[in-house]
Amino acid sequence: MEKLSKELQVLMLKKLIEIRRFEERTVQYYQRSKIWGYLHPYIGEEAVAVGACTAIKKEDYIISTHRGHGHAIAKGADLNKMMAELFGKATGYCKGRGGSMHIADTELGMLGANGIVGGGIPISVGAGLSCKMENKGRVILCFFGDGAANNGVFHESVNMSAMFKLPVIYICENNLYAISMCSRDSVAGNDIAGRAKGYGIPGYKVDGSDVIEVFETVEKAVDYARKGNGPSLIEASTYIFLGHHPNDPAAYRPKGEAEHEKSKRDCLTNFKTKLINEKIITEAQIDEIEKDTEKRIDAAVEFAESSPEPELEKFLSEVMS
Amino acid sequence: MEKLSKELQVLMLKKLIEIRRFEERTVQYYQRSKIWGYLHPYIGEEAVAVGACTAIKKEDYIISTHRGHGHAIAKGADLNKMMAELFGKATGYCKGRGGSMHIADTELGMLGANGIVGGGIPISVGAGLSCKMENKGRVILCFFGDGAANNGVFHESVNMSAMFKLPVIYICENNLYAISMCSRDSVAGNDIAGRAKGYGIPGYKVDGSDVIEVFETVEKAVDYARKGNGPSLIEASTYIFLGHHPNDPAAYRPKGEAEHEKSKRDCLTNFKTKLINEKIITEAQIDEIEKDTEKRIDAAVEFAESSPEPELEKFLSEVMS
Amino acid sequence: MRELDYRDAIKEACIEEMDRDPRVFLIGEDIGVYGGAFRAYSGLLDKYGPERVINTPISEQAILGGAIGAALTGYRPVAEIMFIDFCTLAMDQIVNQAAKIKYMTGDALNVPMVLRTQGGAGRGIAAQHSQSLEAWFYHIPGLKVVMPATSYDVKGLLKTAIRDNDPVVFIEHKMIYLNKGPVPEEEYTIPFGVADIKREGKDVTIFAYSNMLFKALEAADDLAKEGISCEVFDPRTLVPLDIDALINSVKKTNKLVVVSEAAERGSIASDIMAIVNDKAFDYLDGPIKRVCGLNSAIPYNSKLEQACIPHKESIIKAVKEII
Amino acid sequence: MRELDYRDAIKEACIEEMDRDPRVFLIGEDIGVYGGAFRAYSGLLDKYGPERVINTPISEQAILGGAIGAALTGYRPVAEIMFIDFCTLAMDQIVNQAAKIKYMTGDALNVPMVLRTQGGAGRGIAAQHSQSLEAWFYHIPGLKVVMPATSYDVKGLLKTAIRDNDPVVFIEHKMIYLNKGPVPEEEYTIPFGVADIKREGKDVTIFAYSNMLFKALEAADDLAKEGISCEVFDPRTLVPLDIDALINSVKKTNKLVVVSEAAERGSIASDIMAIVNDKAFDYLDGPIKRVCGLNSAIPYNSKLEQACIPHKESIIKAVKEII
Ligand SMILES: Cc1ncc(C[n+]2csc(CCOP(=O)(O)OP(=O)(O)O)c2C)c(N)n1
Ligand SMILES: Cc1ncc(C[n+]2csc(CCOP(=O)(O)OP(=O)(O)O)c2C)c(N)n1
Ligand SMILES: [Mg+2]
Ligand SMILES: [Mg+2]
Repeated sequence: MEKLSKELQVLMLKKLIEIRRFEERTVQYYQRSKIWGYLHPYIGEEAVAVGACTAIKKEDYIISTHRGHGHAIAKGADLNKMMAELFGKATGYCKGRGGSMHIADTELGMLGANGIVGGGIPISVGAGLSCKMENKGRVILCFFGDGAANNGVFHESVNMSAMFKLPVIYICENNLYAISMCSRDSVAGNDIAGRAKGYGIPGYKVDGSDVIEVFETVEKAVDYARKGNGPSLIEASTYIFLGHHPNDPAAYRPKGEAEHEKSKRDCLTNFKTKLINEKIITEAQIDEIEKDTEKRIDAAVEFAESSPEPELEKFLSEVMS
Repeated sequence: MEKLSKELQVLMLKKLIEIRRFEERTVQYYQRSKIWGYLHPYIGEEAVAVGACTAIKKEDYIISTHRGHGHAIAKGADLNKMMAELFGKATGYCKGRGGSMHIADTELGMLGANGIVGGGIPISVGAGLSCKMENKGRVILCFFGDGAANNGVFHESVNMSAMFKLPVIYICENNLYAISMCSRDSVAGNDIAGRAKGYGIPGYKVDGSDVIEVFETVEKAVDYARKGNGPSLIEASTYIFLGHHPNDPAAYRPKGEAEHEKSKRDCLTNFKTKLINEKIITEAQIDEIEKDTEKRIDAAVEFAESSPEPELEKFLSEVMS
Repeated sequence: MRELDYRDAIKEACIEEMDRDPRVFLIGEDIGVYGGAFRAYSGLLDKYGPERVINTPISEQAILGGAIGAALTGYRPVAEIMFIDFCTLAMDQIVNQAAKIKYMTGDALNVPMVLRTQGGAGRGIAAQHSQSLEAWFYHIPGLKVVMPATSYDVKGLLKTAIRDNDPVVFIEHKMIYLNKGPVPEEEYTIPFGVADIKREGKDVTIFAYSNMLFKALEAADDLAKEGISCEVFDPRTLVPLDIDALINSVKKTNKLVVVSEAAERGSIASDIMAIVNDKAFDYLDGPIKRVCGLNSAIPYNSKLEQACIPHKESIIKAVKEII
Repeated sequence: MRELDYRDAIKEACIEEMDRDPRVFLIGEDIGVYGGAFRAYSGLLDKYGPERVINTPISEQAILGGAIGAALTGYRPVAEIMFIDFCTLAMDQIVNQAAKIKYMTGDALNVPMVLRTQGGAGRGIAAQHSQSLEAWFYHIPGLKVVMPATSYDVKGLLKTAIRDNDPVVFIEHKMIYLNKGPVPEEEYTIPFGVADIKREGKDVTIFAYSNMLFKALEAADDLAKEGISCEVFDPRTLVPLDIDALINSVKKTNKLVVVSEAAERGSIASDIMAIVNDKAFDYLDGPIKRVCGLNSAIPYNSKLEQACIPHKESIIKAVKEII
């Protein structure tokens, strides 16, 4: 852990807080119908995005899922543009055309969220190809869920990138559910990381609520990829705190499971405690961060609220051309 | 090998001969343009179909591939109807509508060949579901190639059947090639059987040129499936003697490879020698079988030649209804 | 008559058919405890158990392959693909397998299965969750395509679909699951290929199906106030299509507006035009009008989204252009 | 002018574009030593090496995802799906990803890629290897659809496709790879959306593309002998479509026959009819005629197969019906 400076740890804490508070706010605005369509909160899983994205550079790529706000923010996305997109405004990342499931930013190497489960996985193969052809040591992190791991695209993509030794790091966020389907009932063998062996690539299982463990494992895989050794598959065990979407009461889960997980595996609470215990930060400093974060989210909401709706004429002239 | 009676071994020899001679003849008629479209000879791989189909009962199912004649014959298909189909005649298995890649026979539990690589794999899941629901101990053998193993359908199907413990026996015929693509260059990790572990199911690698080894392994997997334990994955190493199709000179293969393989791993020659050595059969008896087989294939050709073409009116009235 | 939600009418059809025929089963994602993404199956897992209400991993190809294989071996599966947009992941199984098995095996095999799915815009869920892709299935010989709009039709047609010996693509619409409509207590089925004139009229025929039927009815209401009498023609099944009834309607009104929510280019609206041109050109008092979706992916923002699909107003405009 | 095979014209286009732009690369099954199923790429592996001629496993989704991801990050892939029938395995990548990424990210991303594939009947390879599925792609906003018939067109249009900033579905035909045709030595490109009148005439316009162009030209030859003058209109690109040129041709001849090899129901022939009806109804001297494939899966037997697709004779018959 020597490499892991205090600064970096504080940075990670900031990101964890930023995502958590952003997501909480989006749920509020969803309930108030400012945001509509589908919204898939990342609450409880923040350590995966933050640990992983901290292990790569700005010029590296990521590709995301329907539950993608955390990945975008961890990679450095602009909160204003994100919130504006969720509010369907012209100033949003996608000019209000994409909403929650399609946020992308070339500047940040954020190659897009996706409404299709697993839809981004093969695209990461292509980004991997270009990283390899370009030969500048870039890598791509490919995020996907436990549900996506059962789709055919996962297999084709991991196999192809392994065959060509592409610098793709597959990060499976096993949050135990795919809507109502528990991963124990859908992943035969119940060992997604273990599937790596079948492709002759490294597989790792990490505690996805431990941002440091995620960081260190992803760093190892990134290093391996940059050296031209090819892909790795990381399974991060985590837990989805809310239902699949804000209005899902998650009645399909065993009673008490969510409470238990939340009390034991809250990545944010645990990391705060750790940093305080290790005297890397004080409670007061954390409060400061929290306040600052709230302020920035307030500003994002303000930006979103005050931004104009997309113009129909402009839309029509652009899409129909 | 106690279970393996002399009679059964002679029966397997007969089937090996039947397939080999049938396939040789189809290649001849393809070259003479009696058969057209696509033809994918099974020559050299006969032991897989014969070993596997000998391990199941008449009421069990099989599902096949574009290289499917061997599977059909091993399951007991009528040579007349097969040849007639290849000749495009009204008396063929598919009334001349399907040709080489679509032979099916419900009576025999032959659920169809397939022009789509991997297309039959998920269908075997459905047959597995029905075997399980019906609960009479039936199983299905699902044949596919090394090329198909890299397609997404393989993953979805194996995972789902493993999850539901369906009686599907996946038999991968690794004949080293998928058209020009060598399986060493396409299967990451180069261990298809090894992928079974990732799904928590048994995986076996067998010498696909050894009909007894195939038989015994499939028998084990069938037994396991009939008991309700779920699927197995068997990788049979074999070699495709001709090119991908009769006109493919297979210029993409290393020089001498085919000759070497043919001389060492001809399942038919080897099995003949074995049975003679073990005094299970005499050369004269083999000659007898060969002659009888030729006669039956002559008859099939005669049947095909003399059969009527499909009637256009009948076709139109049936398909357009 | 009692009224049922569209989704409850679906459930009732499934219950009746599952009770009638032990070979019928359901397969799809989140159809167990969750009861399906639109809750059409709620309670069915409890009622029939996990062998007949099969909740699957996110494996669209294996779901449909699962249905096809079971259909080939004597069962009658109803497979659900949660959004028609996700059919893109399994078109091989639908188009190269289910649709063709009977043709290419010369009737040796057949595939009695239903693919239930839903499409359409209106929920702010953007480009990958709002498509109307019926034209794809419509184009493939070997597939029947059913798109019921009302509770009555969805129940009667789903029962017919389950009893059909060939693959049926059964397409619902995400905006109408909670619509209520009369459904008799007594059992009934609705034959394929029989259109339903949802409103009689004499000045113009409006061909409309699925959610667009309701827009057409609204337009007809408004137009009636202006003295224009619209016949609203609901084909209910696109394949087989009740061509005779359509031609008869056109012979009566001599004018036709065809409405489809799908992107105009290559939509089935064009095909309906072509059919009527082929068969009733001489009865037409002017060009047929299409009212379709824009040739654009569906956007998230509600204002933009609504601009991409037909409405009462666009139908009224089209009618007035040819009246 | 020198003559080149259709397939060699494809190769020449690739060579010129790969030499011009290092970001261009090829990806697909059996495109290495084997040179592609129809040998359009023979020799290219030797010339450009395995990093620019990427031979893949049988993984259609990863091939297209591979192209999309590379396109998003600065490359210009030409991905090959061996048969259009196999696109069914990867429609999500084509339709929900490639076609929509630009729309749904509000232009944040774009996907400059070409999907090369081939379709059509005539080789006795039955239902799963003989389809004409262009109508599917035609229906999806965000995809350009190119279907060249001649060596000249295939070369010029492929170069344009590779330079295009958005996804292009480039559909060849399996029966014409060995057709020879004039191709200049000098470099040229052909813009999208510009039709080519392959034969001028005044009595009737025949709209035909891909392999059907040749059937239309044969029909026109025969009809000329009977004094009927046909204008043979080759759209070359279906999206964008050169509507102006088509309308002009119809204004001249006042009659239109639309030919498509695809199954008639829901084929693009219907859409062409609809467009001309919308824009030039008053110039038509009678109903437009469609000449299309039967609504059947393509059978193996040659006699049956040929009965499923249009021929010179069927085009002549249609022309005579409206002349
Ligand atoms: C191909 C496809 N099938 C089904 C869906 C519907 N769907 C949306 S999210 C989801 C669950 C995804 O589970 P997982 O991959 O574990 O991600 P999580 O939601 O847990 O983050 C499903 C089934 C979809 N969007 N795409
Ligand atoms: C989905 C799909 N992709 C590509 C093809 C073209 N194709 C036909 S056979 C074949 C090779 C198949 O290899 P394998 O599965 O190993 O079977 P083998 O031919 O060796 O028996 C290919 C690529 C196809 N038919 N279907
Ligand atoms: Mg999950
Ligand atoms: Mg092989």
